[in-house]
Amino acid sequence: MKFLYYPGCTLKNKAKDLDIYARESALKLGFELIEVDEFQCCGGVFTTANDEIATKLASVRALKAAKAAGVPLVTVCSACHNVIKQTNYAMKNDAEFADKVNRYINDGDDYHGEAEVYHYLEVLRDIIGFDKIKEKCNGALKGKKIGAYYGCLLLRPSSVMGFDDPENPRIIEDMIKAAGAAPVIYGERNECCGGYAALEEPALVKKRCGIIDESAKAAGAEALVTACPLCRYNLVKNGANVPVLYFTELLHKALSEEI
Amino acid sequence: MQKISRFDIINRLKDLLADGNVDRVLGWKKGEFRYDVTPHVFTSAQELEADFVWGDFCGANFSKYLIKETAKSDKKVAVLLKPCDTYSFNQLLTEHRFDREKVYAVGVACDGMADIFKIKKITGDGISDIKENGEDLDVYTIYDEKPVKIKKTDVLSERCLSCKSKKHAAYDELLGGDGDVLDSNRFDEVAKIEAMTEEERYAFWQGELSRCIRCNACRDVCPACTCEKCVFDNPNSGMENKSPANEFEEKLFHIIRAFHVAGRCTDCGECSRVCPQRIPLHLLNRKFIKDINAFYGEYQAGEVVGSRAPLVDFDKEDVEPKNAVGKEDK
Amino acid sequence: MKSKNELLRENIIRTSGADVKKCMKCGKCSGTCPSYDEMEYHPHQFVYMVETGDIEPLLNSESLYKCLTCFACVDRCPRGVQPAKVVEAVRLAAIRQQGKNRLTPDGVEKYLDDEIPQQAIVSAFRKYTK
Amino acid sequence: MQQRIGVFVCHCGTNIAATVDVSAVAAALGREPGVVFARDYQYMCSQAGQDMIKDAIKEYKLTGIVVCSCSPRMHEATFRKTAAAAGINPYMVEIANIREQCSWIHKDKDEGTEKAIILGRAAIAKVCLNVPLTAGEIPVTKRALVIGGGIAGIQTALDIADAGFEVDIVEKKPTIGGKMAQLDKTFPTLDCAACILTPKMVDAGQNEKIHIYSYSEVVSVGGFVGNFTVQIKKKARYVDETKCTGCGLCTEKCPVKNVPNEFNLGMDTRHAVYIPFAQAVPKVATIDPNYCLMLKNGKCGLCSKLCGAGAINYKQEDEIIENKYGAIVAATGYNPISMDKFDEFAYSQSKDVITSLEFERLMNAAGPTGGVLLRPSDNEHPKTIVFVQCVGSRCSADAGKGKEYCSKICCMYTAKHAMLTREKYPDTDVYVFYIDVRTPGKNFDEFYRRAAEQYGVHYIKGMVGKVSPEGKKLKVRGSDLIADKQLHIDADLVVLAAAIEPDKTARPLATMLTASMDTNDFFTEAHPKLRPVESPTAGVFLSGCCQGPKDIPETVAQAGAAASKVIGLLCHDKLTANPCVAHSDEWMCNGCSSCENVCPYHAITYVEKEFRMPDRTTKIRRVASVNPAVCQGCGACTVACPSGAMDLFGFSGKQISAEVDAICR
Amino acid sequence: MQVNEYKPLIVAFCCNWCSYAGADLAGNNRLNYPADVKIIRVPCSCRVNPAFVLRAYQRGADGVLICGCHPGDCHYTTGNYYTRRRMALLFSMLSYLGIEKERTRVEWISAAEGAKFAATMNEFVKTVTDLGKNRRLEDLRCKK
Repeated sequence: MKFLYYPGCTLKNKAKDLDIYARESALKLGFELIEVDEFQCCGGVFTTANDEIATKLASVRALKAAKAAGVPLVTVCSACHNVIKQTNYAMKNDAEFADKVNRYINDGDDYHGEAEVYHYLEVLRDIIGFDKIKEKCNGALKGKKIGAYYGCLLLRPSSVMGFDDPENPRIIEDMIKAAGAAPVIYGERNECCGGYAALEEPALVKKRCGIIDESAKAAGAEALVTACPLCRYNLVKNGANVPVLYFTELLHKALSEEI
Repeated sequence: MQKISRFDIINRLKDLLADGNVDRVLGWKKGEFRYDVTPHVFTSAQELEADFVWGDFCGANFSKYLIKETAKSDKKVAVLLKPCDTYSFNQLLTEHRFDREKVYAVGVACDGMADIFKIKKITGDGISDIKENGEDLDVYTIYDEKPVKIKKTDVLSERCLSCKSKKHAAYDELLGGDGDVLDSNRFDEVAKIEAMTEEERYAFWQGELSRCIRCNACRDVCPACTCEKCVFDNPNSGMENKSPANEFEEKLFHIIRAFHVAGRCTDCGECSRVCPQRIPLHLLNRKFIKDINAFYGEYQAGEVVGSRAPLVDFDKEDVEPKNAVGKEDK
Repeated sequence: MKSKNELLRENIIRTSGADVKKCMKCGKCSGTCPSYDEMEYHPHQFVYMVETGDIEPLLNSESLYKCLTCFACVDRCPRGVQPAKVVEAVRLAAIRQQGKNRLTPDGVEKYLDDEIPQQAIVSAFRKYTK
Repeated sequence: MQQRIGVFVCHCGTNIAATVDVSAVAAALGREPGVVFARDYQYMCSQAGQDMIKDAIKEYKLTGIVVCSCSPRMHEATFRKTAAAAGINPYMVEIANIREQCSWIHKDKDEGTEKAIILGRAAIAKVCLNVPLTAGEIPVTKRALVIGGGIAGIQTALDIADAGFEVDIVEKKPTIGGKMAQLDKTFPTLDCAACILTPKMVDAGQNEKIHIYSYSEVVSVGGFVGNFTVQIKKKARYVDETKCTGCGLCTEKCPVKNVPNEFNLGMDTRHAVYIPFAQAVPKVATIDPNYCLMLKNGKCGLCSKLCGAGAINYKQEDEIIENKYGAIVAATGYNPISMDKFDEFAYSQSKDVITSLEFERLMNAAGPTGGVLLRPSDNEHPKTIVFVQCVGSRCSADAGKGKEYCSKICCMYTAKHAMLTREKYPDTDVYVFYIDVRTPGKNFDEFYRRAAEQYGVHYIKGMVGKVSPEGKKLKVRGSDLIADKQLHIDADLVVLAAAIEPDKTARPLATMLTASMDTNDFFTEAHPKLRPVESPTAGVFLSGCCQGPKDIPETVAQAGAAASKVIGLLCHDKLTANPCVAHSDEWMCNGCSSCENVCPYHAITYVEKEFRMPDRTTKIRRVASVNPAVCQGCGACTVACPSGAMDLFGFSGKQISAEVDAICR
Repeated sequence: MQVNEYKPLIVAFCCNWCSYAGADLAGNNRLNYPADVKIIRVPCSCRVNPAFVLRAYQRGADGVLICGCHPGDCHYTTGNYYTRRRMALLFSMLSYLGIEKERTRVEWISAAEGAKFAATMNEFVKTVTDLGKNRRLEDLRCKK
């Protein structure tokens, strides 16, 4: 099974683990990720204003590549996923916006949201099936209490993302379970870490991360997993009490031959 | 050449009259010309011997005559029915238009009927006689002593070229055996028109319908048009009109007529056969039949007595008009 | 002729794609906002002040740069008002003005450390700079 | 005969006159052929207006009238009566709707005036072809059906029975009582719901005129006003109602004890054989086939052995009963909406987040905690309780969840809950987050103020944004709009005032009744102000929350109103039928059966009829014959008929064609 | 400058129980739609004979609407199901004859859908205005 893969800029650099383990785990689970040729950075955030065209072109180019290849586009980084999914939605549902974009790109092949966009976790859930992980799981994580940290980008806006119940998501917990560990549910798992405010407003971010960390710790989490490099950076930088891993790292641990 | 001979039919009809089963026979009578055949009620063997004809010009469908004929007497009437006629026969029974008990239906095998207009196109109008000669027709004209030899298959009428069935849907006895329901191409012409642009379709029908002279032949021959009083003759209907005074009226007449027989029309093709202006009226009826088949499932009027016509039936999941119309448009 | 403020207001409403008149003033957006305490004007006030055309104070407020675009208010709003999009439209109106970029390539360096992901930098530029 | 038409143009105050030049309309219509009198007047429906019509009819010997006014759905009946009083046939009246379909929707006065004239012309063209019609009579079955056995249905049935008519209640649950039986106290008087409801339940159960079909559903409705035929499915309860004494022995001894108890909203359990609650009517046990061991795998049979009355019958099957009714009352009630789409309040994540109806059960002496307020998770006393108002109510369609309407009862029951909590447990902190407190009712605002002033309930103007369970606490984050603060409260219990919606059975029932519904699946009333308890479908009446959210006093008032409408109907021996029915011209009919096939009421039959033909012979033909008492006048047959023999009084082919011509002139 | 603005003539047949009530509701809520729409009340959409539709065109209508209760909600239980079949076939035939298919339409509008009624009328008037005058099914004798 093949997918077009959009790693994004951070995964090529500071979040190499998120990328490497995603690719390795994919091979173990029997699917292949083919990187989009010469992809451009998605821009990290989706600018919601409907007169913003240029900031969305990189996403549209990746989407067009998927349309041309006739396979779904897969993302791993939460930010990339959010930007590409929202862009695709706008291309499909906002005719005026799509028209502007198509005229801007003007390569004779108009795009109207035909490609399918999957997050890596959605591929696991909807196409591969978590049972496959359970089958191949080595049991190394048995008894480990792991909290899923969703943040905001994967879930919201829920009407566009359609990822999971935005207020009570299960997908990462189900993956943790399939990987042989015990998921821990805590209240702040779907609240924002502070995101890009890390640059300018470190105090705000520190406060947010503290609240999240407290909430996870109180619920008994021994580690957190996330799909977002910025979430991980913010949590770690602000002195999280528990280790913060990428979900692909956890997956890789569960699937790895040597325990 | 028809499968069964005039001789065999007359013999059988004479027996029926002699047995007292029936006291009259609805059959084809020769007219001024060989090809000019008219319906007639025969009451004696002599009359049959003298005037009864059977051959390639016996296109007339007698089903409709049974309404008046059965009302005349309590005795049975024998009627000759080609396969396509039997569908009309059944449809009229479905609509309670005559008493089946008063009819003795004799099914006759049909090999297709010739179209005199097609022959005239080849020979000119001055035809003095036509003789059937195996698979050919020998056409004698006033222009020449020698007959023009025409292959019958070349002058088969349009409706016979796309014959839907050689199987009789109803009969008391069969002469010449039965055939099969055929896989006809009768909707091809309709599809061709559907494939035109809106403007082309408009121009096409404008050209056809504007020739209408409102002679009412199509209505009068139609076995589905059996109303006691036609809405077009009824001053209270709000639709009465009698002359082609305006092109709208031609359209109104033909749309409403087709709509009134929609779901009841058996596609016998009599309307086009009798039209003196050669308007392909059957293409209107066939459009309805094609749509009915596409929208509501295959339905052949007159196939079974008592079946429920599509327009007096429904399904909760029926297609919406906006999704039904013009699906075939490019 | 429309006043400059009225044009600004219309532009903000148009680019946000949000219908501020739908707001029933329940305050759920502000009840759920993670940056509430850092903000001078809160999400419900953004919606209300844009509705009433009281935009100048918003343009000059630090609150513009506290919104994390986490969409909690958008998802939870019972009226479908999308407050985050209103905030973003006001912010764009602010930073699209000449010389109003919040971040400059020269100025960003002081914020960086070895670990900070590129994502943070590009996101911040996209949010704070035109 | 040449018609003499009078035209009356109503100003409707300024409702019409503001955008339609009424005198110009009267003048233009006065010039139409056939019109001998035309006038405009301020209020045609007023006594003076009607007198003017009557005088004109007499003075000008009018044969028909056209009133240009509001919708015929509003005043057609009024003006028909007026015409009849002046001595002309009431069906010689036509209405041109120049208010709802003209003056109210067009702003330009020239445009409105022009359209009003055209609509008036169409009505004149039609009335010229009207014929006097005489309404027939149809017999009335003197029995009513009430669908739903909550307080609305019970009250309606009691009032109908009180007037001496037979009435049946169909209730889908094993007992009548509905939601009110689940309530603890009622606002604003704080009397106990059970204390005021159960005597009514007993009355209904014992009343000779009332028959209760409990554990039953309506499966089909045929016929029409005065003569409905209804099929009721009595679901198998596996207990013979006539034998069961309600002793309850089986319900104690049944070995299956872990069935979630619906009556307590799943907060405790019941047995597989059960009586929903102590005061159930009928007090008869019901076996739950999803849990009963005997019904599931043929093993057990304990209840049968124990039952002294021999009432248990495992072989019982669903039974279909067909009854005739003259009138039907829908009283199908409401339910709180599902909280699935509102999980920011963590309803699915914590047992301590409950709905207000669940809170009622927690406060109720017959509830799962015996009336002691305990948290569902650990049975401890909650010390801090947060009430959240408007959960799922007043949502915009854009939000993609919830209901657009106000559920009406939540403000008051929340004040009640808060007050009762503070009264019973003064050490409890109670917070109510509200958007608006809506208290339009007698003693309502006083009640709410008492909660705030005397009981010290903290009313916070704002909405809760998120509830997250953290350990034993529920972290509540919300806004206080007055203080301009974001509040963080560590609560022990969160109570959600869930929006209410019509019961799911209402929609299929409405289809069966051919009664209309609004987009929220509430039944529509015949007129929102003037006919609030009647459905537009004759003979169908509305009682309680199936028509819209309402509290108990309003429900009881509406139930009584519906009952009085039913009584008004049933006390007639005959009803005047709608004379606008189909009729067949026998001379033209072919007897083809097309009309018979499309008639939904089986009003068309065929007769063999002898005709004298012009040539003096006779002919027997099969022709259609319409039963005017059965025909409802839809007109399906008129189009199915190919010969045009079938036509409809009041909407004849000629009349409609004349309207088309007048409009397209 | 004088602009000769084309105003279409539209006949809307509305069933008494749903669509006519929906039109009344649109009026109650003061929802505007063009005055070009003229409503004829019929008891049920199934009362609408195809001949009425043709007659409207004959007399100069530019668009015809047939409005009824939503399928399944007919006051007479089944009337609109017959309407649906009849009009699907009639419209298909009109299109077959080259008459613009956008001119004729069936809409299901309930008594509660005043907003839908107004929106439908606005949209339909626009569609017909764009199509222009009905030329293909007119009767020149009925010309004004």
